[in-house]
Amino acid sequence: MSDPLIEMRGIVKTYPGVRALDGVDFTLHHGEVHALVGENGAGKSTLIRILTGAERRDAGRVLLEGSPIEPHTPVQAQRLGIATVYQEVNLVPDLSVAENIMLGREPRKAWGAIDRRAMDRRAEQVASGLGLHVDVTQPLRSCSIAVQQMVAVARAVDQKARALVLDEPTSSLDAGETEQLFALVRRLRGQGLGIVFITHFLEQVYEISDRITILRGGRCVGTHVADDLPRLALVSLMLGKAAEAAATRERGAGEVAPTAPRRLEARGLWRRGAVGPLDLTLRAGEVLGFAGLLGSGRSETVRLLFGVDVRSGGSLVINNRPIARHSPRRAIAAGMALAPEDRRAAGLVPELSVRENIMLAFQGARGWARRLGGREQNALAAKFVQALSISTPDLEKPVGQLSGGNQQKVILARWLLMEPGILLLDEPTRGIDIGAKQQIESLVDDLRAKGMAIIFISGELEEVVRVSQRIVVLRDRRAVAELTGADRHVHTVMQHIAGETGGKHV
Amino acid sequence: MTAALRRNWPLLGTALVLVVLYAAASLAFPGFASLYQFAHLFDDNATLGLAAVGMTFVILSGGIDLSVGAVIALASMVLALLMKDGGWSIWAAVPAVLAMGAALGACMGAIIHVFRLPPFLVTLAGMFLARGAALLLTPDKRIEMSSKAEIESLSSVLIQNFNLPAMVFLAAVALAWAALRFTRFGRTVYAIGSDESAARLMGLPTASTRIGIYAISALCATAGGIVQVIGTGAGDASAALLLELDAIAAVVIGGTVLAGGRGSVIGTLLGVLILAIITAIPSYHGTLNSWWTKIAIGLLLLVFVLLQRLSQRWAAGKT
Amino acid sequence: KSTQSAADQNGPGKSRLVVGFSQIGAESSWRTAETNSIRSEADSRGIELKFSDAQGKQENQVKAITAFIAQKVDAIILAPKVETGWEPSLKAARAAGIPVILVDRGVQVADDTLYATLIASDFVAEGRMAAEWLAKKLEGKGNIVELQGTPGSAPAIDRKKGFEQGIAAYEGLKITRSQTGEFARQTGKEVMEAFLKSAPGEIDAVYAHNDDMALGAIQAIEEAGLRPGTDIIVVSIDGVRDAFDAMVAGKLNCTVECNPLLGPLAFDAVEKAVAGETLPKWTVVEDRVYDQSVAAEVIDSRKY
Amino acid sequence: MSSTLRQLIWPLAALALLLGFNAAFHPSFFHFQIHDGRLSGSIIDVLNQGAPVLLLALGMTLVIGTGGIDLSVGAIMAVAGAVAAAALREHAPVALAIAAALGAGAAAGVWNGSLVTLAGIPPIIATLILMVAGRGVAQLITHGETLLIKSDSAFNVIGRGVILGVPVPILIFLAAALGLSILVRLTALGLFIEAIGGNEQASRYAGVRVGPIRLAVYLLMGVLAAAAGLIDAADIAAADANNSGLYLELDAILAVVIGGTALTGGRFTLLGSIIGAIIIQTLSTTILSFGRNMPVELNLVIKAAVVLVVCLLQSSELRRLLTRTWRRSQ
Ligand SMILES: Nc1ncnc2c1ncn2[C@@H]1O[C@H](COP(=O)(O)OP(=O)(O)OP(=O)(O)O)[C@@H](O)[C@H]1O
Ligand SMILES: Nc1ncnc2c1ncn2[C@@H]1O[C@H](COP(=O)(O)OP(=O)(O)OP(=O)(O)O)[C@@H](O)[C@H]1O
Ligand SMILES: [Mg+2]
Ligand SMILES: [Mg+2]
Repeated sequence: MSDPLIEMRGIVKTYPGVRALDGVDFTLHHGEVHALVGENGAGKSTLIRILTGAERRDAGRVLLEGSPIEPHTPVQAQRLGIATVYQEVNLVPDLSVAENIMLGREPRKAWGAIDRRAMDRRAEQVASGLGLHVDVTQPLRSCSIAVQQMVAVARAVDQKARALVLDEPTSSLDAGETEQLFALVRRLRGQGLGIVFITHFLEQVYEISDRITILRGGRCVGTHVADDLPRLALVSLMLGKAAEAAATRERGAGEVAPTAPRRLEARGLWRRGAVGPLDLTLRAGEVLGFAGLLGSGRSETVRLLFGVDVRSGGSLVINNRPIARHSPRRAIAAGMALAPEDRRAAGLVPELSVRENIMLAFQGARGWARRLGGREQNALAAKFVQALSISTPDLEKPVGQLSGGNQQKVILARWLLMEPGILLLDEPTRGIDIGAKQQIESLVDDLRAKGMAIIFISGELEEVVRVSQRIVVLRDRRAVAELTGADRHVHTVMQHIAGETGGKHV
Repeated sequence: MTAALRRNWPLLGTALVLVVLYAAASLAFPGFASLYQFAHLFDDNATLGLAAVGMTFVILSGGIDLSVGAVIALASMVLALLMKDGGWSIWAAVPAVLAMGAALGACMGAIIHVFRLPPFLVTLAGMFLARGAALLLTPDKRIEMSSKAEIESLSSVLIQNFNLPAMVFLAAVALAWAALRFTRFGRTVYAIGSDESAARLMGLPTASTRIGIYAISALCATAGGIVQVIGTGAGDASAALLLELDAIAAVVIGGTVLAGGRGSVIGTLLGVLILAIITAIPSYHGTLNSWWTKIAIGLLLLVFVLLQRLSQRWAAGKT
Repeated sequence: KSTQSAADQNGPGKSRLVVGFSQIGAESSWRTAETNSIRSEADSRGIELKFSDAQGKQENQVKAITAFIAQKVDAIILAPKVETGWEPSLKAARAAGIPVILVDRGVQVADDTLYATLIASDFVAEGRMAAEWLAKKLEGKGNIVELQGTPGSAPAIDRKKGFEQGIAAYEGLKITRSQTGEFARQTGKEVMEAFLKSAPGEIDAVYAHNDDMALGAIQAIEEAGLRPGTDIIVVSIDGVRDAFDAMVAGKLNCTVECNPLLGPLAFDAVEKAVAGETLPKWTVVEDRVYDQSVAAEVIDSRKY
Repeated sequence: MSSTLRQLIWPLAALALLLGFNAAFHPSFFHFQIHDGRLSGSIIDVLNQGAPVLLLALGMTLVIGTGGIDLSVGAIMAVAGAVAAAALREHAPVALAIAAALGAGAAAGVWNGSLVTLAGIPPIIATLILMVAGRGVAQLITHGETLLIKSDSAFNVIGRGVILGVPVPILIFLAAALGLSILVRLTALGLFIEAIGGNEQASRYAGVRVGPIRLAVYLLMGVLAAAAGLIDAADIAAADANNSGLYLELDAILAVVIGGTALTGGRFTLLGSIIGAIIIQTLSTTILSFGRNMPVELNLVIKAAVVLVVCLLQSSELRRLLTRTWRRSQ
């Protein structure tokens, strides 16, 4: 057998206070899709960053087709044939789509000037080859995240790569787009590329990958052929314990009594160019799920409810109090909380500590003059760090240095501390490992049982169905259906999302 | 077509304001619309214009360069010193001074890049250094050389009221435009300003580009200093005090976003002309005390920035 | 006459003279007095004055001259910030047939027909007068510290030169320290503080290139526990109102007047130049020495 | 606490180096004497003359903490001095003159803050407007002249007075520093400033009053700048609209950065900025006290070197590079 495409041996990487990788081995063959899975903070992204030269290893060897390589920068890795799409989209939003695909490899005229027309043409070809039909001259920032993600793949693919690394490429793609991407991945595999694929969606792992490597706590706990590894076994490898609960969770409890107090009521709520008009009622002790395709307006709806965006019309009543001029502060004062979808941009203050991030909203509501004492802060923060099992060495660690899942939990802690009557959760489980996901789901259940009213958004239909009593389906920025009781089936929801329900729209 | 229009809206807005300002001044003040005054908008502001062209690169990359005024002064002193005391010919002295300026800028760029220090600080240090060096060069802080025949012959070049400084300025604008639009270097400048870590991960040469950006800025400032010597026949260590702020204002008025990534050197040209008109108006008005001039410039800057904000919001609302 | 049409445009019906005045700035009370003198003189003669303040920058003065030429004014009064760099502007003015009258400082040009006349004090003479007064006061012996004006400016260079010429005759007089106080009160004070610290008890007199710096130095002396005017003699140049106040209070010993009231002289020159007369290249403004003995008498007659 | 100390170690080292230099070459630098019941000596001078920059640096720390910057503080100083002198000339009581000046500073701060928060103009441009126009306003008030304050006016105590042997400017600075430290750390203001500087959008989502806090910070800055302007005017018993506070904004910003607060906002340290300002003032005093052997312009060059060195020492990148070469050489 010929040399494997990539071989990593005994990779070690320590950050101040954390051993992110501890002697990890990883092998990628030609023409395989190799999934890399593990809980949040297991070290997946770190391993990838070392492979692609974005980070230096402390120890270990990396071999490319048998010969040792030492890429110091992503460029060097790229020259060696290792192309990467990073976890957070890494493109240049102000330049055009075409430039983002071609930057660094632009076709040039005889005297060195960039041939912009040829560049646009070439980019157009590459994009449409991947089934991406966009105006390549528009600035990337005017494209949706999904399109941006596809552009990133297009860029990587167009570089004569031998190995392609995809770090959570699907976390913001909808089913159709994911399928498109997978078709592309299969095609590339057929051409002999080795593909490393990182995701938290187990379905996708099984759908696309040939082999699976599992990381846990910075160590490699096994590499298996996908077909030989039952899901349950995979999950228990990831978690390090038998995790039957993950597979066997029951669908959420039944309907809420119509007599339960109304926590939130929206009538004809809309925002120009964004969502609505929308009628919505949310009662104490229920979880209302939002289902819909990417861009269907779920996030915009909760942003409108929380007062981040200004509404163009309609009325909103929170806890029986009509809200005229809305803002996040008013929403919070009325007992509402929002864990936003984009936690890096809208959730965390990365350089502040875990404690400070947890206390921020609480202190914000108290005002600047009434600072909570240091001891109380520590006690409260510690309580929630424990309750949500946030893994951090201490309360003073800058939150930016935690892994994605733990960051999400810090935001949840911030809001749970406020004991809100209404909790808006926008993709709280995105990019989060199975264990944490399960914790969050059962947390939602507990909170509901205690009488909280919750709106829950997730890209994963099964999850929405699992946790919600009622599901509102959004399509093209409007609510098109409301499903309760036995209608809450993945299949029914999908039919509504697809608009195949015989035209009876709500 | 409309998409292209919308994308270029900030630039069009600036152009519109410029036209309105020019028309209003021409109507209000006799003589303002003359070709003579028009040409001198470029002539008299060539040094500022050159500095602003260099500043455009820096701001597009998300940085800032506070050293340009001091570099102008240093360049003018060194040029005068080389020619007067060193007896160099202008054809030897100019390239030498340009090389010195570019090297100084490159050093700042390298420090900014390698040590990840904020440009504001590094160039502030550069400003102190260059200004200090210029002042220390001679006890008189000024080197007169108007009698030099070479300088005189250059300062009397005139084409249609446009003199050499104006031509150098316009040539720099044209070069910068082409460089930003049609070279990899130029596109990398935008990429760095838009998202530096992305640019790095995309394999773009961020180090050499960043160094190049600051070298270009200092190079333009140096050219500004040379042009100043040609225009005034002297090296002046206290020339161009705080000129960097005018240059930044011109770039921002020209629609280039301070955060980087968006803007153009054409906008900068328009911005320089707007500032030029604003500073010319008091001489036409003729009764403003200096304090009123300062207040008026401040207010005009305010009005301008507010208009620009409004137009940005309007454009954002449209998309 | 070529300027006739422009004058018609500017003044409806009658042909008022239009004169552009490019002033350096308003950095000292001396300069403000000069500005006011020129403005009020223009008013009283019915001349329309286009006033432009360059805020201390030669670039702005060049722009102002451009604007004056484009407006086709009848004459330009220029108080040049520095001596060089005026050739292109002056040539353009001459090409447009506009005479230029320089006030308070000269320019260096190869061709002195580029300007009509210079109306200014003799800075070298001022420095010399200050030196002579001080030599007499100190009886030819003592350590002097000097607060220089803005480096490179004509008054700073000439007042230093004149003073050095003046004390050269006295072997006992020495300038022990000399540093720039930028013509500013605060800087003058700071530099004087440093002088007092570094050479305590060794300073007999202060020579300041302008009154503002002298007033700063006086405060520094007082804060060091000494009596200005008695323990340390203070001499300066300009003769602004504040200086006379300080002399009456006994804190300043002497100031050499540098007359800023150039308005009448300037507009006499303007009118002659517009009429086509030739003028002397330098109209010297007469300056006087004032000391404590006369300060109280003349203080009420001071206009600035 | 130890992390604060680690943050301050390099600025402190730079200050120690500077003082060491003085000790070696200029021993009288450390002499103290009591003169007419007034403590004097170079160290006292540093603090006394540095009081305006120290006050500016305090405010600038907060402004930079929110991710902003204020270029207009020098101009605000000039306005405040002019207002006070003009009021005194109209025979206003001293207290009223001071209040008017501080009020003018507050108004200037609100102006800046409004441009930043309400109009959304980037701080560097928003404050550039007042930097240009403010000096004009000051000149408008003084009519371009240097407005004298009667040398026996009680007002001048602010600049020259002595209480218990300590010059009043130093006392004003100490009071401001103490007051501000309390305000920032014993209330939640510090947390909010750091949150806004760290991530404005997230702060807004968390219900922090971003606008009012920004505004308050610029207002505080304005008042502190006015106080600095009052000291400056009282020091020379005159309001000099042209020169008061000229270029001091740059010194203040430098002080903050040398002290270890990042220009990008977020984490800030008042103590660091104080050390930074003292470093800057010590530099000028050192050079001035060397007299004619050292041209004043050298100050600029040395300042440049200090800025670079301190920033480099604080740069984690340099430390990374150094450890790597060190490890390689092993
Ligand atoms: N720059 C850094 N500084 C300090 N610690 C870091 C840094 N980057 C990562 N870590 C730590 O290294 C560990 C591994 O992080 P990594 O990002 O590789 O996890 P991951 O498996 O990709 O998780 P996720 O699924 O949440 O993305 C985590 O404990 C994280 O806190
Ligand atoms: N694929 C897409 N094509 C075009 N526009 C899109 C796309 N995806 C998102 N958008 C735009 O982004 C806006 C925000 O969508 P929003 O985030 O509310 O949707 P969502 O249902 O919450 O999706 P997500 O799953 O990403 O959170 C939409 O109004 C839409 O204009
Ligand atoms: Mg990751
Ligand atoms: Mg969403």
